[in-house]
Amino acid sequence: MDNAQLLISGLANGCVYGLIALGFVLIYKATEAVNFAQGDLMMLGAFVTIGLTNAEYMGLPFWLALPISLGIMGVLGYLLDRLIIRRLFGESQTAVVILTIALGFVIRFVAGLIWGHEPQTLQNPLAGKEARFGGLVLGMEDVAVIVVTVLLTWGLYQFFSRTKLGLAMQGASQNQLAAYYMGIPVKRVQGFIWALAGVVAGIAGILFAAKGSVDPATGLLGIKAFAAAVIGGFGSLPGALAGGLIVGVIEPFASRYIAAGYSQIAPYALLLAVLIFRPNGLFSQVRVKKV
Amino acid sequence: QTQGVTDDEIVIGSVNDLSGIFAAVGVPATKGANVVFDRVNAAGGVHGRTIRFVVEDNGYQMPRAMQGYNKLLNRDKVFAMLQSLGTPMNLAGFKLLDPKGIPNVAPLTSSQKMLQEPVRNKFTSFSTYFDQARVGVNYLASEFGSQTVCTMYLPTDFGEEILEGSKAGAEEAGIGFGTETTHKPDETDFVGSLSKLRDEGCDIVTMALGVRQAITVVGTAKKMGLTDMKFLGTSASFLTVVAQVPGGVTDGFYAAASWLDLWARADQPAPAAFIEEYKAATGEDPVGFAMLGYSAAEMMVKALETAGPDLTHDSFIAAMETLDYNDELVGNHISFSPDDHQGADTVFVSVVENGAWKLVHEE
Amino acid sequence: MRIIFKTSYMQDIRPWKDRYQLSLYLILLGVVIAAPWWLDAFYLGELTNVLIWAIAGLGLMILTGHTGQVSLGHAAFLAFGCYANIILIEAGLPFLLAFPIAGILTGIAGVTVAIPALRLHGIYLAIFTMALSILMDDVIVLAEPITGGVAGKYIGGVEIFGFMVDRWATPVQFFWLVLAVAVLVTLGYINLLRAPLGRSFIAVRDSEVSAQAMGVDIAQTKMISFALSCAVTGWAGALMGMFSGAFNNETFSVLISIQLLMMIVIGGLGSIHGAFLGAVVIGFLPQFLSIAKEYVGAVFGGSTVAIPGLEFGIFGMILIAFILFEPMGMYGRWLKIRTWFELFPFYRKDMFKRQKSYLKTERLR
Amino acid sequence: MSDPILTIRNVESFYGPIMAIRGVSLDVHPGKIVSILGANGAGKTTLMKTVSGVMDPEKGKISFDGVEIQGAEPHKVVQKGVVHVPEGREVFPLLTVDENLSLGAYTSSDRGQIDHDRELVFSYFPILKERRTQEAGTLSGGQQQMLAIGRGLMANPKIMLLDEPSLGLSPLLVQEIFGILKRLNDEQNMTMMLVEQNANAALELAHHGYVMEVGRIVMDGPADELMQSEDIQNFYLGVQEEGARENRRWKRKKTWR
Amino acid sequence: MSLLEFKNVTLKFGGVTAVNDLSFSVEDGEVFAIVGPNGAGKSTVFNLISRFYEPIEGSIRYDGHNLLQVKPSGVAAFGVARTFQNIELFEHATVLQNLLVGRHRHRKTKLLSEVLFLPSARRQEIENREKVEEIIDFLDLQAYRDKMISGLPYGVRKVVEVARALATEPKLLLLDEPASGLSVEETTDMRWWIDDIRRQMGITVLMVEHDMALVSGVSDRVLAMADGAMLALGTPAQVQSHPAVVEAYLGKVS
Ligand SMILES: Nc1ncnc2c1ncn2[C@@H]1O[C@H](COP(=O)(O)OP(=O)(O)OP(=O)(O)O)[C@@H](O)[C@H]1O
Ligand SMILES: Nc1ncnc2c1ncn2[C@@H]1O[C@H](COP(=O)(O)OP(=O)(O)OP(=O)(O)O)[C@@H](O)[C@H]1O
Ligand SMILES: [Mg+2]
Ligand SMILES: [Mg+2]
Repeated sequence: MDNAQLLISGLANGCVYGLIALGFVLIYKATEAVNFAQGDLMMLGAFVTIGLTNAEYMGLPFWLALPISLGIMGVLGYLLDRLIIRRLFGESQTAVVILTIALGFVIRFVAGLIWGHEPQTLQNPLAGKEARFGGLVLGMEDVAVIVVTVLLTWGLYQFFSRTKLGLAMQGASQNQLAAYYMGIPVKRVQGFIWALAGVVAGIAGILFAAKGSVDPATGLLGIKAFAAAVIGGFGSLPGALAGGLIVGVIEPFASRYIAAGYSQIAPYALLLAVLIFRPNGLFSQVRVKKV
Repeated sequence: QTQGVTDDEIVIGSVNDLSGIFAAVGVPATKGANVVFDRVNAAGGVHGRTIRFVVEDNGYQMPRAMQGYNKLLNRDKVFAMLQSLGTPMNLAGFKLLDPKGIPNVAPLTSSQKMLQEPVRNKFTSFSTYFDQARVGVNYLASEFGSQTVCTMYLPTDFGEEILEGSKAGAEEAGIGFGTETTHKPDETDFVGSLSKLRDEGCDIVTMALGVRQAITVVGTAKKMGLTDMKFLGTSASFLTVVAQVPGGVTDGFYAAASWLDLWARADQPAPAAFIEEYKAATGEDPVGFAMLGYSAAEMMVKALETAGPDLTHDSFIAAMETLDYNDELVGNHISFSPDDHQGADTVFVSVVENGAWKLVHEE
Repeated sequence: MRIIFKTSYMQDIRPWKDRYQLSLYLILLGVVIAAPWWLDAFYLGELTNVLIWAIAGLGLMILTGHTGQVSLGHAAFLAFGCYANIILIEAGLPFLLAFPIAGILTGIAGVTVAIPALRLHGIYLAIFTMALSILMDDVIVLAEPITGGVAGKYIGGVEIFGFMVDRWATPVQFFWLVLAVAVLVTLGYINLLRAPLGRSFIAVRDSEVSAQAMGVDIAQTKMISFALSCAVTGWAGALMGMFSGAFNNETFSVLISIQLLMMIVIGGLGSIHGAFLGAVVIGFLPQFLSIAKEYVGAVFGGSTVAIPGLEFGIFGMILIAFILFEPMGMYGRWLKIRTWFELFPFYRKDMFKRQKSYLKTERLR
Repeated sequence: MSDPILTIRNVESFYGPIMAIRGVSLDVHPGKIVSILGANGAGKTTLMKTVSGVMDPEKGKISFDGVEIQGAEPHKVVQKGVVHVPEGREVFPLLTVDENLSLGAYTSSDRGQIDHDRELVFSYFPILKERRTQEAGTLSGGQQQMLAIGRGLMANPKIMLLDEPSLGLSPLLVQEIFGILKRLNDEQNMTMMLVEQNANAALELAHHGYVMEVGRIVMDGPADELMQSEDIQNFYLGVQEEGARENRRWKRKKTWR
Repeated sequence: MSLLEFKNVTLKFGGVTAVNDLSFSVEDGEVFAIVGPNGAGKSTVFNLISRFYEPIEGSIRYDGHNLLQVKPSGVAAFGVARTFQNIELFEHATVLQNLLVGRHRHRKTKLLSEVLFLPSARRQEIENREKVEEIIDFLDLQAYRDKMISGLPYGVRKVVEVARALATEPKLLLLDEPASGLSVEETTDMRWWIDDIRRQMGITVLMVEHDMALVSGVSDRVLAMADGAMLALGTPAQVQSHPAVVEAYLGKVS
């Protein structure tokens, strides 16, 4: 019973990591760039929604604010690509990594400027509601997180493996030059994926803010989600979810059963262990080059 | 001439966190202090000298903090430090302040170490985390007949002090200390720790976590039905927003701090005046830490006034040591003396009720 | 326009191209050595800080810039070096012994880390090292008996040949100490790059397959690279510890690891100059902004902080601008400027226009 | 003769400070095959890249079908019907053979046509059909080359730019490739611009030939005329002092240098 | 004793049998060519020798040693050097640096003497440089000495690869399609180079090549492969006229 409760809340929490990790993987899968600002985008998504729906700000009804804020995040993601990232087209990935880290600084600063630095909670219709399964309790937000994450992962997976555009994105990430030779508008495709990543960050942010609270430093959670994505095998959508779940589940069990002082190390120790035994993550996306 | 003092200017420095994980503390505190200094300067300053308050952002990083000190000491040549944030950063700062005898006033940390030797140039305004935890535990034990104290903490200087305070509190109350759990600042799920604490039979849980984490812990405990577990935070969790979390999530959460909540007393004269002044100056509503910054700046101004026109480190320290007044805004009594450099010793225990902090105990 | 005629192999083997270039560097060195006479205490402190960061940057550059192994965890090795140094000094070793040993121990620690990480590449290695950096904080707490745990440690001045070297009491001596370390490390680095080992680093970076075919042992090369990189970083950490005088588990956070990487990328991966140029940006830019703010404040009235955190926001924007302006790092830009002068007046207006460039997957190993 | 479908006028392209093609002008007429010969580093690949838009020329004009395309985004050029089979294969290494072919037909949405083309490619290169689910990066060099050509065919282009299509293919396949190209030209009237080191086969196939040296066109003419030129024979067709070891170091000067 | 000996070597990738029960041997001092249709497993043979792949069966011996016990980087130490079909140079280094990496197996200095650049390191560098210059002269690469690889045309890269392999002073040189992408003129050069490599330097050459003129011009023996197995083995003339080879590989020569 006890363990079942640990497991289920670990899963719910892991889904949040998985959601952020999805954002990482999306961009990586389509452009092979690592967006270190994904966590900060999530934070921003949460604040945008708070700004739209919370009573002390605009006070729009939640279900109206939801699509608007996802729209804003999508546009924002697109603009980030259009105005900044695209200028680095064809440049080394390290440059993009550093760029997005710096971008994270700026996003954090802007969020602090607009919404202040204190933690805020998203006023939402699910708040305080609970779902009980036998003796297990799960907040409605948790249920929402799980459902949304699974659906989103499934949908994105289908998108990448089934649609022409998804295939084109994978191609574009593997060889930009060849993608152009095939007539794929590589830059436009990248703009689209950044917009999509913005929306996914928005979804993650909304669910995260509903589950707890956000402040501008929340984006640092991105580091852990990044670890989750890597555990899963960077570039694999199901891997991102699996990695998120693993990290999410290990946490409650570690704090329950491992001595203080050591328990908080568990997710990172697990990460090290996974990488030592599977150097390319669980769902490896790396191949040996044929010469 | 003492450094940082000219005929028409006094330079006060601060190494604060304006962009890092403690920006939620540093930013409003800085704004609050600025309100005071701007007002005083507009009125002609102190003994004809305007106050220049130079704040360096450390982003809660040690190298940046060291750069901040280098700038303040060697370039701006500050007269005194006010409201510096971060225990390790302050400690490193002492290495430079002490030889020059530069006063470090009201640092934004309640660590016991803020009054380490040599004490002469150090002044804190509040009771320590240690005392806060100790008094809080003691109070909860006597109030509810709780039996076992446990602590959830970040393994940092701040966390360990609260752990020690909780243990001391348990001892004073004659009850047992159960167990402890450690965390990371980016941890968001506490179900595991809480089930561990439940199984250990903890009925008082002291917390040395981030603000966001504290809110989550209390909320999670509610969901898990751990109603007889009392949660106690310290000044680090004593924020108005914590009380205002929608849905009454934090109802019943205790905090032992060295001051009273601002918004719970918004109708009293001193807080009301402050809120009004702050709003007029900055255009926004103040938060608790803005109040602290404001009152620390007031204290600084008082000491500067008392020190007289002939301002040196000695005259300033002597002036500080004579301060003795009721700080109506914060709600405590400040008094220093040559062998007491801790301004207020009171610990207030408050609890969240209906979205606001309510004072339940004072010691 | 200067044309160099090559007449002997040594001209390529020597680190400098010709006497002219050598004399430029010597003048630069001379000017820096004399810094205490033309800089005030504040700027001398900043210069010392920049040099310490540059040493750390050199350390990371060996691994990331020249061996292609991205590390987001070098703050852990800064910490290791810092603690090793102080612990040895506390154990009674003279600084001149403790300091080198601290670096060597850090190098050994680096190899220990490298062994499990040998099969990791790219972001996988980056996240592996980042996890180490995050864990270092806890390790320091857990190893309380030797590290002092959260209470941290303090270090005062050290004595070298009877001279007191202390960041605050004798900043000039401390500056020279840091400068000496920086110069020695740089010279060693230059030597390495013109020797077989340095080339094998580059070989591993560019193509592991053909490096192997040329007889380069990948595992061993990576291990040596880790060792050298961590040793140098350890020295930087020791100096950083002495610079701040007090440190604990929170001092060398993962944010510092990230900044180190930013530093060498912005400076220019794969060049010694890059480490120094990057150190100037990461080390001094925040301070510059803070000073600039005062002047701006003076112009618009009011000396107080108008927008808290603004410096940091602007810092981020400037970093973005740097990367957009020159994705290959500042050293790349510097090379272009130099070429411009060398070709003068034969340059073309858009000689440095970026041609379209395209990336290929890094998922093939 | 009809108007040229592709005209290149005075094009100059640079890699940073290095000028790789120096004022090249050239015409390709519809339904014709133009072959470009040239030594290593002559700039043939650069010229192809400049036409397909992956490089921007600094000067000059390129027009295709009456529209200027110099400096256009490469995907726009493809949409106009210019397909480039690049030097060095450039397959999508982690995608399967089938997926690679699908992407070849990215610009078309006619399913029936795509399926038909796919079968056509498989009939040319049966090994690709056998390996349709193998990741392209693990194919042998020659197999990747087949894939690259097949992928180009999938786009149903108006003009094909072929950069050394026979690179790394077995003699048998080289013959087949040239047979296929000839058939495409005969049956579908497809226009081609062909860069080949196998000058014999290339001139055999082409209608018109150009010779490039250090970034310039130094000679051009109808293919059969070029074949007769002594210089061409010496330097590109290998008709020379067979096995004369001593002559090796003594190279005949190219008359156009 | 043969220099290199393959005995019943088999290698499979999933369902594909890349090398199928293959046996052959290369004698000291000869030029041995492997031909065969695309995907026959020629490059795979090279990769087996380089120890990039582990055969599932069979033995590979080199100069009396069991090659299967050597790690990939150890192969070069035996004096085996190779080029790659798809060109694997160190892109962000100059031609000179690339060739100097080839000298790596002759490194005698230790870490410390290199960091301090002691006279021993200096001497070694000068010596390396001399050897490399000889090769640069031999292959006419003077013009490219200080050029970055990333800016070189395809044909020059091919030559640089050969140069880098030669810089290791090998006993056995593996060339994977050395003439592909070279013009007729350059192919002729390559032909003479291979000849000189064998005659003047005394290096045994194992070569994969599709250009039959080159193959018949330089090689002593030719192995024809198809589907990973041996099709024919003999002198160039014998192999070229072997019906199975004509059928699967050469086509009806016009
Ligand atoms: N990325 C690059 N950077 C700098 N210079 C380059 C680059 N690519 C090619 N060059 C230069 O441009 C010139 C033309 O190269 P190009 O590749 O077009 O030749 P090519 O005729 O296709 O040769 P090959 O027959 O070897 O393929 C060469 O001199 C080469 O040195
Ligand atoms: N890593 C791999 N995974 C799966 N199949 C592979 C792999 N490597 C090679 N193959 C297959 O093994 C066979 C032999 O490949 P190899 O590269 O040796 O051919 P080759 O004879 O060199 O051909 P080419 O002349 O085209 O270069 C090919 O059918 C290829 O598809
Ligand atoms: Mg070419
Ligand atoms: Mg091959």
